[in-house]
Amino acid sequence: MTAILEIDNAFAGYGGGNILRGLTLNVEAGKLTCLVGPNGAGKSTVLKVVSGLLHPRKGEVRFQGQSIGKMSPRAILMQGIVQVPQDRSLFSTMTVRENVLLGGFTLSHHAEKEQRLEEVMTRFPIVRERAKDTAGSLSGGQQKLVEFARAMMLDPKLLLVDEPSMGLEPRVRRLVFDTLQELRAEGRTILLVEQNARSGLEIADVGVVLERGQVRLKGSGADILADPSVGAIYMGTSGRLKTRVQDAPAPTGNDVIESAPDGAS
Amino acid sequence: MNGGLLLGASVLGLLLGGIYGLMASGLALTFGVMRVINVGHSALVIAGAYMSYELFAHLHIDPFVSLVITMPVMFLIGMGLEMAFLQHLREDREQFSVLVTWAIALGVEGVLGYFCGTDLVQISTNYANSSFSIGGVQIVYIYLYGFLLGALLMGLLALLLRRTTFGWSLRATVLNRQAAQLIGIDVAKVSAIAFGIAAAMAAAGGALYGMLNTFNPGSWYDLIGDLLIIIVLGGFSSVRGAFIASLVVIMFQEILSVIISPTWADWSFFMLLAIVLIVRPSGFFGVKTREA
Amino acid sequence: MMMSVNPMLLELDGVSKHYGGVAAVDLCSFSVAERSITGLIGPNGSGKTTVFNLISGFSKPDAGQIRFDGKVLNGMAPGSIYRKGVSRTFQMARIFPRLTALENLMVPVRRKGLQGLIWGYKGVGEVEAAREMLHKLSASHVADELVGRLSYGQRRLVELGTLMMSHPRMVLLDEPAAGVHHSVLETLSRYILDAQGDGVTFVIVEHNLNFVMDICHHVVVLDRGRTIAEGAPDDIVDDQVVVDAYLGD
Amino acid sequence: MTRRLRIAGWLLVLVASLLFPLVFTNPATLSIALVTLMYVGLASSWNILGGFAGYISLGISAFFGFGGYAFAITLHAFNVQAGYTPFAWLPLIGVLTAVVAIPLGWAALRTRQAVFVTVTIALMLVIQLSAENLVSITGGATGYGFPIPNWSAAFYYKPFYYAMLTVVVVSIAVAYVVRRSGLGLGLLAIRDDEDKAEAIGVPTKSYKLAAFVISAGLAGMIGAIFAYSVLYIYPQNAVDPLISMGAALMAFLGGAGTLAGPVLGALILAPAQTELSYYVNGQLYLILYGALFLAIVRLLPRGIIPSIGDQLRSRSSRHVDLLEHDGHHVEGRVDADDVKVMEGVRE
Amino acid sequence: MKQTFCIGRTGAAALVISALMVGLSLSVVGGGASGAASKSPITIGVSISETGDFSPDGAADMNAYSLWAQLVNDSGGILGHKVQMKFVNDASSTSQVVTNYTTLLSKDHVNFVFGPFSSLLTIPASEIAARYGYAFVEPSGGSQAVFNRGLKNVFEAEPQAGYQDMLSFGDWVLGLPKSERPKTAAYATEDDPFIGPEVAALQAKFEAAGIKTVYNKTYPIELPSYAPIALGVAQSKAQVVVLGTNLPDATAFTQTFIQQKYNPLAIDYASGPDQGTPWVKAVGAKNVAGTTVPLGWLPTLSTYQNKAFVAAYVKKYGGNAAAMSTDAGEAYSVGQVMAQAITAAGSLSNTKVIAELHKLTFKTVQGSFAFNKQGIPNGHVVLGQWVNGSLQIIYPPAVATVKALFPKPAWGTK
Repeated sequence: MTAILEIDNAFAGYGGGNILRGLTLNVEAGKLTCLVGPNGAGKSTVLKVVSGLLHPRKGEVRFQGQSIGKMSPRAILMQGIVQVPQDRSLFSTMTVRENVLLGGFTLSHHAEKEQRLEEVMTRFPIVRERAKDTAGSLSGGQQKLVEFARAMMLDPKLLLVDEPSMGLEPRVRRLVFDTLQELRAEGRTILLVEQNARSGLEIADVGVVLERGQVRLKGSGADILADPSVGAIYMGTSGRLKTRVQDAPAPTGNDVIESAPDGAS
Repeated sequence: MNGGLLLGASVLGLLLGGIYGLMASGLALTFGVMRVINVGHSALVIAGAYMSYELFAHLHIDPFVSLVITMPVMFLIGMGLEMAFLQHLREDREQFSVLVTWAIALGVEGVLGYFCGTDLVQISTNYANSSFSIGGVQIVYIYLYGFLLGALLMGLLALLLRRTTFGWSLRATVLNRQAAQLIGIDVAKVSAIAFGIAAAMAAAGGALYGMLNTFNPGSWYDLIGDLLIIIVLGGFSSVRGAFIASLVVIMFQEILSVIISPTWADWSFFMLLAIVLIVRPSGFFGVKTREA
Repeated sequence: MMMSVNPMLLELDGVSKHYGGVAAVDLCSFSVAERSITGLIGPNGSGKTTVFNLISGFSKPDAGQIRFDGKVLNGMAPGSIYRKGVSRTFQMARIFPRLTALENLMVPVRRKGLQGLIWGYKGVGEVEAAREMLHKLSASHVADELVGRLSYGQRRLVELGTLMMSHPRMVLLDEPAAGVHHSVLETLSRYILDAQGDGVTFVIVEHNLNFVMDICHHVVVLDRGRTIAEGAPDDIVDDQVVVDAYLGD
Repeated sequence: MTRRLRIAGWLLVLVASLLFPLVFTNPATLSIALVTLMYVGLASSWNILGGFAGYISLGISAFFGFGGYAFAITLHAFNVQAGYTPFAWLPLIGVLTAVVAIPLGWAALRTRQAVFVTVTIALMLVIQLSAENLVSITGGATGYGFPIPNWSAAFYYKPFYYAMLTVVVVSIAVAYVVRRSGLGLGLLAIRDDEDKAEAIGVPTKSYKLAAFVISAGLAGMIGAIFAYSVLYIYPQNAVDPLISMGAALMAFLGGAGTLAGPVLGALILAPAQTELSYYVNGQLYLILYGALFLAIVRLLPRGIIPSIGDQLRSRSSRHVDLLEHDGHHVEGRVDADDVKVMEGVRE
Repeated sequence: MKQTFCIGRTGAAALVISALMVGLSLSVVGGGASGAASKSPITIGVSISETGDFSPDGAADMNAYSLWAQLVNDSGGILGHKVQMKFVNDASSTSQVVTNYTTLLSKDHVNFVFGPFSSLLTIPASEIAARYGYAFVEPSGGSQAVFNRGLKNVFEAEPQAGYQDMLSFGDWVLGLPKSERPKTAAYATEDDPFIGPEVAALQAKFEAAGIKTVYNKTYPIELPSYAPIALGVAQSKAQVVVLGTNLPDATAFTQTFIQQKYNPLAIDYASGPDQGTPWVKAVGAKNVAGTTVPLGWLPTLSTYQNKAFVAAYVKKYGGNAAAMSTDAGEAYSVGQVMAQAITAAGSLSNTKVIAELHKLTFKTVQGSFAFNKQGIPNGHVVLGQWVNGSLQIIYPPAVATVKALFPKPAWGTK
């Protein structure tokens, strides 16, 4: 098991409070790790900490053994970590081609850019088809695909994907998850944050459930999906459902990290 | 009213409008990229005018030729000013930027006064008064050259923005600062360069201003009001809007000047502004901007 | 403690809202009884906040009708809807950060005439009312603190207090429990129940189902902008359709 | 600072200003004091809109100038004799300026932030242009004279000083009343979050207009006294952009949005500006003044009073406890800039 | 003329030049230098607009004033006192000019004050001087508003009150043989406190003599372009053009006329052609011929001490005589008037000096004149015209140095 990314006892947040409260998490190379958890659990914050938009107050973030906790977003990008953000992040009045080429902004050689663009266009035909259209004229799902394409310009060693299904219709959502699955099949390392737990966990090698800034459960995607307590955590009814959860079989054989009792009721 | 006079005034207004557009476009650019209201922009115009003047007076370099010197120099000065005084602004950026750029303008005025004196000067080339006639309208070369230079530089700016990687990163920064950061664009550097470009445009505008007007270091006060109103009319952060607005406003003014009176023409900026404020606060030509 | 006998205060009738081809709210219909606490739940992106925006006038519906107390709200400005007695909170507690908690609470107090304008706002019972409100919210100790310096949970309390100062008939709470510490949550539930007892109607968008189960009389479940289930809290939580909607398809 | 200490401080300043002309009798000192008071008043009235509501105006000298012209023209029209009687007309000038400010404010306040700043600059230019072009009323570029009071050189500034002091006290009192009133609370709410304020029933449009008009009326009276003291008004001295910038900068230096901030800022900066101009070569003066500007914005971005307030607050550990009390934040939605704003300027 | 001046440099420059000045000054005044050092110096305060709206003229005033002080000192001072100038900056601001003069008078206790450049600043400043009973001689605040205020201490050190300046052009034109006399005139005037009345007076004179007005516009000072008005003048095809201009708009009008190939018979400017080199540079040497302007002072005049003044000025500040601005001559005259008044009064008392100012006839580089009760000078302004590459006097005939060019040569022909 080779951890490409290690987050060790990280605390991070905004203003006075911490959202990540001693989070420890490893992401293994070549696998798709899916972070799920209720609103406010700290999923997106994990991505912000990794991509350098937010610096951890305490704890370590290491990528390929090197500490990146204090690096700028640009420096982290140069390390090979690329994020596909949650909000629509294409530059709407620029063309699709321009948007995708901008993904290779940090590449210094023109030829390299063109070559990457060629590869990306093969991988994402939509880019070639709509190259000259402005990004704003694309549908939500198409925009998401172009965002993926843009991220692939740098051939990332670690791809961070933040809630890709947000605001998309089910059919289109499917398309996005198919794409993620294909990327996973190509052997890419992906850290996915997803509110839609089933869709996310279905395609994940590793599933991680966050609650209140800590890892609550970790296991294979399928195991987590099958774990009845996830539903409870997710719906914020873990306290109420505790009796029922106890009847269910305990999570199997994975390194489950139990958080402190939350006493929510 | 004399038709020839009207036509003459319209042509003049169009040409002069191009020159004002050149000056106003830098102002719109800095606001778009940095959310900075650069009230010192006209001081940079005057600084550019002085550079051209000095090069012309002492080394006899034609002001159009000396642009290859003044524009890069002003570009560097602009970048330096941005990095020294504007980059650190965070809180209430738009409003604090007024104070900061005002202070910069005072400093520029002081430095110009110290080195160049406060006498009124003008860049008087030997072709300053030449003109030719088309259909009874005298076209003055210097206005025509000025307009062509304005159009050329605006074209180059458009090319820069559309065709170069830097231009893309600049537009990306205008459109979505955080997403730009996430793809590795150094938005601080982009801002500094954008300010530098605005300063270089100001230098070109200054050379033209200096050929058409007498000026001294305090002339920037006269200019900034007009430029600010132009960019409000143009939608504030739109470079194209600023250019179109200045064509329209200056033409309007010149025409009013001959058909009613110069005194009334002077009100035209404010009349247009009042109409815009009442009818369409987002500006005549701009798309609705977030800040309005 | 169902109160189905009460007349319907709020009615949504086939309301739709599209954003660039995506239907955020799609032919959504439900009703809220007067003096009830209704939970509006559903997975992320199911259109809950959009529904709030439509009711409170922050966005305009493309189709359908929203009625409050029998009157159509469609197309009214937020200020006018507010004056009809409909108040709302925001996901990101929107407070006035550079005012104290007490001052925040006094912002919406209606003042009549010139005297009401220039008279010190700290006079004539206003302060007492605001202090009492803070007391009810167990936030008396932060009365004179700048709200920008308070914790998130406390800000939410202040935000709610601010709304309640103008005696609304109906309050829309957008995720009041998200990211809020449990002690604050208890205060919040207690306060909402008290206020409901005094005749205020609540609609609550919330992910924390414990919170919803504890205080709501009626629960409406949205998925992809449609009402997929409706009923008593205990029925809803066991409904497989709801669980499926939550965990995704 | 306790309330009692604060009242004592204000009283001390008031008594000191009342006694000032009796102690420092030199007319040169008094003329500087007069200019200083003028800026104290301008900065305080600027603060009602700029500080409380967060609408930064750079056009206050529009109303300063309008007041001056209105005063000169009124005195002439009613054939008011020089001396003390003109001062009795000041309230009328204030009202007149305020009335004129209503339509101007209505149009200008349709915009926000950057555009508003720009529009106020335009407003200033419009008033100046009117003064130049409405020759039959204003005397055009030639300007307009005041009746000359028959006061000795040694005495001359005293009546103006006390008249100005009266208006300044009124300005600060008005600012105080506004700050404590429902109007003031509404304005502060507008500064923090205008849309939310609107949504919970604050009549934002009328409140902003009220602040604009009050601020203009006070500036008008101040301009009237100033113009009378120099006995002559013309477009450039009536509507001077440097006066607008000066008032705004002084308010920022002391702390915009606080009551004492603009007063303190003006007390420091106005005499400094006058002395600097007197003793320093003109070009160096400009450079120094600009540098001072930059230093203030850089070192004290929130002004003196709020910075002191921060110092005091950070000594008491109380608010830290508050923050730790419950550390949960909603995920990812608070961004760093919000927090900055939230911790922003306040008394 | 690109010097920025500060007080420190004045001293340094004075040292360098003073040796050269001794011989010259002895020839001008002769003797009286002994014992000068034993008396306390006469201090004279002036507020100068080093920046802002009035700054273009500030430098010339300051140069001329300090040169005057230097020349006076080299010749032994006034009544045996050395003269010491105190310059302070007002940045063109009224509040500052008021503070400055109040400080000069009540704190620095200067013996005398000189006026600032513009009448807009002159009026508030003169009020202060009046309050302190000081004489207030000023170089160029010639507006009626200055004299209408009933002050007894204000004197304009020019041969003729500013607002009558342009009448000499009228006298010249109307003095032409009837057959040559133009029939139509166009007027364009900036909305300026001084120039407006000048042009109005001239227009009245022309209309009374039957010269038809075919174009008449007043325009605001700050316009993006003066060209539309200039176009209007050109299209009117008036035979005579009267322009109430300063240098910037004078230049702009002339350029447009050249561009439009419009050649009137005569063209008179309120100001512009009198600015020396800047005028030539602005419109081009081949276009200046025939432009006329009223003149209070010229470097070439053979008036009292003018040669010495011009020589010393050029020596001290560089450039050449033709480049000197009229402002310099006007400011220098202020010093001459004051020196003569003080000498005649035999005292540093301002009351006595004011009495002398009302009585005496003064010899200045601008010629001789006396003041009436209001302080208005009674001399006459001459009419200047650019002829053969230099500015010459063409009217009145008694002092004319060259034959006038009429009609004006076409643009670019000389």
